[in-house]
Amino acid sequence: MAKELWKGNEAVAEAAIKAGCRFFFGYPITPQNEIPEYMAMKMPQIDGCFLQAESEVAAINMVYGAAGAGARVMTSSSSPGISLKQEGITYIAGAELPCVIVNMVRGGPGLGSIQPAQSDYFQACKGGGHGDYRLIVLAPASVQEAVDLVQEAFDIADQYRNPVMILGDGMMGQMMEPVEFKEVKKRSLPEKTWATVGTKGKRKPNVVNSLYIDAADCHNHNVDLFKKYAEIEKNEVRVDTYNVENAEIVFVAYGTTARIVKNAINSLAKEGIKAGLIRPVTLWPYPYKAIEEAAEKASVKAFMSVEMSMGQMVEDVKLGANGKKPVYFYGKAGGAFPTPKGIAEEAKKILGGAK
Amino acid sequence: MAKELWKGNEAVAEAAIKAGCRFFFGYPITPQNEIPEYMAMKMPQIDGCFLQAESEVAAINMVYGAAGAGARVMTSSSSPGISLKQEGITYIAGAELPCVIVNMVRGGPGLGSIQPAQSDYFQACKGGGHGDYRLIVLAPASVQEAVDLVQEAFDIADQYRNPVMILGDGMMGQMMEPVEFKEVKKRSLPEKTWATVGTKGKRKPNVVNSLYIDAADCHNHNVDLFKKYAEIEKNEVRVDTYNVENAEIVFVAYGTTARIVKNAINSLAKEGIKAGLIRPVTLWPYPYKAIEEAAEKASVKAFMSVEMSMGQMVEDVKLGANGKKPVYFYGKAGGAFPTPKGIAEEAKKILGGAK
Amino acid sequence: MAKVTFDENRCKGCELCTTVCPAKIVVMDKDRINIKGYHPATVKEMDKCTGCASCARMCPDVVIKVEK
Amino acid sequence: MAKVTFDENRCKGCELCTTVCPAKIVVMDKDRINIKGYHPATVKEMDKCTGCASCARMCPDVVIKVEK
Amino acid sequence: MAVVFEKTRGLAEKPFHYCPGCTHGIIHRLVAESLDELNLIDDAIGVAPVGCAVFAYDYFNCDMQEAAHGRAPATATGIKRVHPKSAVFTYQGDGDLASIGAAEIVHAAMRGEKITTIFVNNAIYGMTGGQMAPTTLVGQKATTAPYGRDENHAGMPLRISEMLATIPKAVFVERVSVHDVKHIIQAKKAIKKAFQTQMEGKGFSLVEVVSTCPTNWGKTPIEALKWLQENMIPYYPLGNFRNTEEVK
Amino acid sequence: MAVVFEKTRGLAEKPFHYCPGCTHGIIHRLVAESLDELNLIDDAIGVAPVGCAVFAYDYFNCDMQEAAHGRAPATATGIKRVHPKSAVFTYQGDGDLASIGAAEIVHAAMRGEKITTIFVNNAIYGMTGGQMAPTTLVGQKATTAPYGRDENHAGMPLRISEMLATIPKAVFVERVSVHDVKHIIQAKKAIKKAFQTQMEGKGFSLVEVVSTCPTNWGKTPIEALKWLQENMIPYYPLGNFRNTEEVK
Amino acid sequence: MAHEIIMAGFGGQGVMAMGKILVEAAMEEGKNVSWLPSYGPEMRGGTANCSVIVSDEPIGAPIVTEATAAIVMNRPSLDKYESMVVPGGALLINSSLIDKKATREDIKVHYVPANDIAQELGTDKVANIVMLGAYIQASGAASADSIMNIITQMFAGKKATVIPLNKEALLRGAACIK
Amino acid sequence: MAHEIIMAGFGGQGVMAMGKILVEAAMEEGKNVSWLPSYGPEMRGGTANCSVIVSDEPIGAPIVTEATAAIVMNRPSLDKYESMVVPGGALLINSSLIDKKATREDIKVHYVPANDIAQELGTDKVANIVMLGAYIQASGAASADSIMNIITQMFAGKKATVIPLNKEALLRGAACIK
Ligand SMILES: Cc1ncc(C[n+]2csc(CCOP(=O)(O)OP(=O)(O)O)c2C)c(N)n1
Ligand SMILES: Cc1ncc(C[n+]2csc(CCOP(=O)(O)OP(=O)(O)O)c2C)c(N)n1
Ligand code: SF4
Ligand code: SF4
Ligand code: SF4
Ligand code: SF4
Ligand code: SF4
Ligand code: SF4
Ligand SMILES: [Mg+2]
Ligand SMILES: [Mg+2]
Repeated sequence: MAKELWKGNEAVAEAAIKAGCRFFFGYPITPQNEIPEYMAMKMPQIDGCFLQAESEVAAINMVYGAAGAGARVMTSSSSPGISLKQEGITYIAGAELPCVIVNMVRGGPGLGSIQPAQSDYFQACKGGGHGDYRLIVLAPASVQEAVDLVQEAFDIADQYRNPVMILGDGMMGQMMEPVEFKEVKKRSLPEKTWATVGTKGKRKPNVVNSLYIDAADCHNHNVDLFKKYAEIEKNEVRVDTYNVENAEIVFVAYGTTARIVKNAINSLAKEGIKAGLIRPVTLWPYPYKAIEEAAEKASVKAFMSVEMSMGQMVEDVKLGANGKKPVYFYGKAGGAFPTPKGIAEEAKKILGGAK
Repeated sequence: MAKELWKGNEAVAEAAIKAGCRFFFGYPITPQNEIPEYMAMKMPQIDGCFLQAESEVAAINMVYGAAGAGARVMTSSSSPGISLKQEGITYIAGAELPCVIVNMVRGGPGLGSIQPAQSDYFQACKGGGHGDYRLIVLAPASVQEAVDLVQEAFDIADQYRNPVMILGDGMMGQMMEPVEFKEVKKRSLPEKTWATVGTKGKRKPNVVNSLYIDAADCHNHNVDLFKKYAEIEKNEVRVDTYNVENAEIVFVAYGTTARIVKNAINSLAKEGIKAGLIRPVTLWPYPYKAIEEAAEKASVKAFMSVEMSMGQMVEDVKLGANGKKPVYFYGKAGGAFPTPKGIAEEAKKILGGAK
Repeated sequence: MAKVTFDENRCKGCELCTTVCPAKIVVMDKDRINIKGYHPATVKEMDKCTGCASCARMCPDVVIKVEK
Repeated sequence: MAKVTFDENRCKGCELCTTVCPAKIVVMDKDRINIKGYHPATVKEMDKCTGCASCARMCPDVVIKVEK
Repeated sequence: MAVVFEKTRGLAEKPFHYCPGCTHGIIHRLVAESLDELNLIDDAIGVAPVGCAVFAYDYFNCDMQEAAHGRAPATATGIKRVHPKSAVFTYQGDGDLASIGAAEIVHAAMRGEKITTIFVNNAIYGMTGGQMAPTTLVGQKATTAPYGRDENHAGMPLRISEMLATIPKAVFVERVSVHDVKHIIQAKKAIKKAFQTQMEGKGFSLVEVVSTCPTNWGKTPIEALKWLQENMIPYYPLGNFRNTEEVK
Repeated sequence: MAVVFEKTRGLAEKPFHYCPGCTHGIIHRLVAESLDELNLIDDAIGVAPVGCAVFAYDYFNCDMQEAAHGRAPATATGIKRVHPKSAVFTYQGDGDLASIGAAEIVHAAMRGEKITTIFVNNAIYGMTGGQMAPTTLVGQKATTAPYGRDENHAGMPLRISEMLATIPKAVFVERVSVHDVKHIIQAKKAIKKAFQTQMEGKGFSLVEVVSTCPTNWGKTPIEALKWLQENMIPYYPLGNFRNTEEVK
Repeated sequence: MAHEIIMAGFGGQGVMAMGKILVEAAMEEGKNVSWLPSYGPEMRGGTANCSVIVSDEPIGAPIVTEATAAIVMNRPSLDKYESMVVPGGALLINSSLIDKKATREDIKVHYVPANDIAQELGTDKVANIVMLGAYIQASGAASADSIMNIITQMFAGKKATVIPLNKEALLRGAACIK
Repeated sequence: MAHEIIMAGFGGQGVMAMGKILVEAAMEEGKNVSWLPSYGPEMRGGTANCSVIVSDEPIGAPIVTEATAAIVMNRPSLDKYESMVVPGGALLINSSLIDKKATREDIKVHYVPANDIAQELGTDKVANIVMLGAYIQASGAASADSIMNIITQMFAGKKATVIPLNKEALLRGAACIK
């Protein structure tokens, strides 16, 4: 298939449909409106269902219902809307339902701005909702990667019966890039014998539920969840690196910011400064190991987490580096973004200071 | 004033009233119902206002309105209800409004259990809502401390124009202990010249808002917020220690769990094992320094974060220890709790392994 | 002739069934306590039962079966 | 005699005022462009103005002041 | 001897956890009997609320989902859109439906979502220990209205059936009671009718059942039924508010 | 020469950001004039929504709060309980009030919250670029209803005034339009009446203003007013649904 | 010395009140105390319990996992809590309602016919006070005087007539401990 | 070689379409491309812009902060973006609507009377194509043929009649670059 130009949001929607998603429940919010709009256009043509929910709260609970009923289902929103979904998300995680949730992050806090940001990292990766649970969080850096990851996300969700979040940002949603819809390798997936599809009088009722009224039961449920999470941590970590070999400074950045960092790396290279990039593709499970290995490299003097935020992922970088090398932060928030120049200058400052 | 027996929830409510809180908006949820119920009983007698909101979402937005209007205002809930408040909380943080939010945590995820837990640590401390913002999080370990901290919380909130969360758990809410309502030292507080009280035709309109449509403005707003947060980190860290001097193993635990840990320490002492406790009283700002200092002590072989969760605060302990000493985790989730015996055994295993 | 049977251990002693029996034959058995700790409902003069099933329809705990 | 004045730079050229003037004297000034890039509304034959303020009441952008 | 009455196979074996005399049990039975008699139970998917009926997922002999507090109509919407031929129902209390879930029920009705809602109005939050509900009567005491509901402070009770009846696609709306055998029989008729309306694909259907909470009303079960009759029914008149015959 | 009409001091100097011909501007003016004429502006506290009117906090010459999407009635409740003597109002669009904020408006009405809500019904989400609102007419196109709203899929539009009028403490509810000068004058009367009702402490008051969105309707401002008259008003009949005279 | 007590029974048997009276009394004696109830829907008809601690030292965990004493008012509570008592600890069994015997031999077991005694005194309602009397006699966690002070405060005013009844119950309970 | 272009103007001047046509054409030529619009309420009547990148290398940030060229269709855009052009870069000014001159001397400035030319051709609507013609002539970011291929695809079918008009616009724009 030839490459076509796709807008990020629309490409994400099309990728979901290609992955067999036939149910979408959402609520408008900038900068992700093209996702529901594309779904509204396409779903009726393919016997799927697009429904505009009355709110993000309703949307995520529709997702809960549809996922529990055995469907491939998706919702999308942006930061304030994702905050409203937190209760629903922890229910979905607690009931172990598969679904895909897209967050095209915008500047916060509060109503904030509508420009691209990465300030929902903590919320996505550490738990915006209550209780011990994990989302699998995928962070594409190009429209092509978004398309690939969205398609796989549905399989990952089904394989582990766990919600998967695609963490993009306004830039990812709004930009156009060439895309090729490749045939994605399908995973072999278990049947959804747990889904509520009607007993047909042939089996005991299925129950979709996250309530464990007895504390010991609830503890055991948590232990089971964490066995599953350990499995995911073992199997699903993804990370991309760029010029880390012999780098003096290793940037850590994800999503669109990683692209800006590449520009900075190239311009530093011109000045003879060796800089590399570790780009986590999965934000949870986090590629701590890649950071740790880099920290152990003699050439590496420091890490710098670059984010469109006031500094969130930097904590995971520190956890990965575990004191072996200093970890710095550089970022802009509220819809502003770091420039290659700003990044390069900061890096030089650090390396100067480190000398 | 003599000591009286108070149930945690009621003591928290009474402490708020003593601190001048006259507005409470809440919604029932176990295990914190005695807070709204106490407010419902008392507020009408003192010309205050208790209102049962239609939901936690409405409650937190009523808090937003009342805080913006210049009042001392509080809300309380437990885990699922707090998840629903996330959008409102980030709005309050973004608009820099003072208020107090109580979370008597119960087991999660989802509907979970209704028994005590500490699995909302990430949500409270890292940001359950979207965007870069911080709650000041206070974690009392006794009903007396809850009373003292709640009273001070209102001053802290007003001083920094920031929401303050009291992070308790079902045990804290339900237990009775002797309490003395002491005269709390009042801070000298700035006047609320920003509040919406009507212009009276005498000044330009005040606006309470978290929208900064221009990305650069929004970035600057974030920078300002983080200047304030740095100030809070400098001034407000609180931590309690117990037997850390010469300890071989240092437990880190907060809230009611810290009390269980003390039992474990005492029983380890009987066996000749020196164990200590670092008990963060402020979870944000976190007492990283106390951890760091302990990590630098020669006697200390390891840390163990003990939580009623699957392991959340342990990440902050690691950030504090920064690779200087190994950090272990021990916990129970979903409403179950670690026992002194379990803790002691785990500690011995670690120290055995460390030998 | 009609017969009512009580799934006694489901009974919670709420007494609602006693209020609706046209024959007024459903009573609480104050001498006995079921597994849940309640005095269960019972019928003393079964021969007066018309099999109207009012008791069964009123019972919130599906304790009663009626045959005729 | 009545007078209408336009706070011209607030005008967005929506033309709503032109539809409600009983004297039909409010028109768009196609020859001029205001700071916002719109052709502003104006009154050509002011002497026909009755000062009814319909134009002002219809204007969504509070452009028009009416005196009499 | 023939069986005149026995436990419907629409109900599971598990005994209810409800307090003695709580009418939740009666309403459960009516729903289960209706589903069974309409031959829908094997295809039914129910949604339990958060409230005393939270364990409803253990009581109905069909597939069930436990929804977040108030969101059962949204959850049911997700289910119904996936399985348009199944009988999908929500079972919700007045705190769940009329308070936190007010938006979800209004919008399920607006969409004409082809689901059936059983709305148990007991004028109180039972599960959490007797707090005020939107349906708590003026003057009625509750733990969060210890001096009785004050209409100047907390307003007057919401009449959900009347409100939803203004929505075009809420095609069947009826209020019933279960305070005596006659009303129980009527209630069942309404519930059956609601399910039929759903299966005919006509739109949203709701049956409001005026119910008791002896525990939190501080009454015996028998007193509670009397109180219901004397206090609830005057404010919450029984009857049909919408039915498909009316709908063009 | 005397001034017959000029910008009210209830409005700030800042020009509106609304699209050309958008009737939000007219409605702003009516609210501001009403507050000024009733001598309430210096004591008023307004709540802006999330929607095209989000910047309303810059336009009214009184203290303002910017609420979360749909939550203006809750925010206003917080404010009013703190300042019971102030004139507190919310200004909300149909996405804000009728969709995400449905629970909050129903409950503010139920409580008889002494606030005034100006509800701008333009049958669309303006701010976010023309998505379907609960008030979008059947057949009307929107970016999330590209084939026109299908009543079998998305239901029929909510009539908020009719729905809220079933609530006892919603003591003033009126639907008005601003499509011509006569209706603009009537609309202002209703808005003033609503504020008076609030200040008399009688309960909750709401004025629904049928409004245009030329941009997202894809029409000129003049066409939009015509479309409003021909399509919106038949489904959303103008008139008073509740007023204090009716309330005992 | 720390008393860590589990008190358990059906809802309605007054186990919560029994615990509260004990901690009030012990607090007045200058002891450190805490009281923690079970909560949640299992209380609905099911078993209720509270953890009570009376100690000379500051109290660690308010939740009792290794009890110096368990007071069980009904059969399910016996089944649940017998194992929680530390060796050498005490188990007080309401023998009026529990026909089963304790199985452990490493603890002190007291059989108190609390409901029988209470009925003798005229009302089931004071069975908890009978049990409390037995417990303080067995443990010394608080004096009968302190308990009576609290009960007297509780019923001051209109209900003062029930004070002697409670005193009698307390003493009768104490008398069960040999 | 990387072309990093800012295109800006009033909403309605077709700057978004101009960018899209360019990236479509460049993509067909095998280049790496990206297009990123501004979005949000400031578009309402205000200024719209897009960042366009055409490059032989894989593209880093899709957002242009140091432009090799800025195409400004109205006055506010000139004020905003002149400074963003790198030394040696190009600034294309729609001189029909902008009477101001550029102030920088370290860049190449082209004045293109895009609206005047478009009006000569019969419609303001093709002012953007005029400008695009000028830009590709000045930069070589794509060939006129590739652009015309895209435009031809865009208007295939009923609207095919406007293709020659667009071609003319493209050429007239190119002719402005000396
Ligand atoms: C988000 C959230 N808020 C609050 C609760 C606590 N809660 C559980 S049940 C309930 C009220 C139930 O009342 P109702 O719906 O009337 O049902 P009933 O128990 O009376 O049958 C509440 C508030 C919760 N579980 N989740
Ligand atoms: C929680 C949340 N969800 C969604 C949005 C995005 N949003 C902004 S305005 C709006 C709709 C506004 O429509 P309406 O209320 O009808 O106002 P109008 O613009 O038509 O005046 C939406 C969905 C948001 N800001 N916050
Ligand atoms: S079936 Fe009728 S007559 Fe027989 S016991 Fe029941 S209520 Fe009485
Ligand atoms: S109605 Fe049922 S539960 Fe109640 S007493 Fe009769 S049989 Fe027992
Ligand atoms: S005041 Fe009346 S007559 Fe005068 S211009 Fe305006 S509309 Fe026309
Ligand atoms: S109505 Fe107002 S904004 Fe519109 S054209 Fe007339 S003066 Fe200008
Ligand atoms: S608390 Fe009330 S509603 Fe709940 S089971 Fe008991 S009686 Fe029924
Ligand atoms: S988008 Fe619509 S509602 Fe918003 S300002 Fe423009 S015309 Fe008005
Ligand atoms: Mg209820
Ligand atoms: Mg609208």
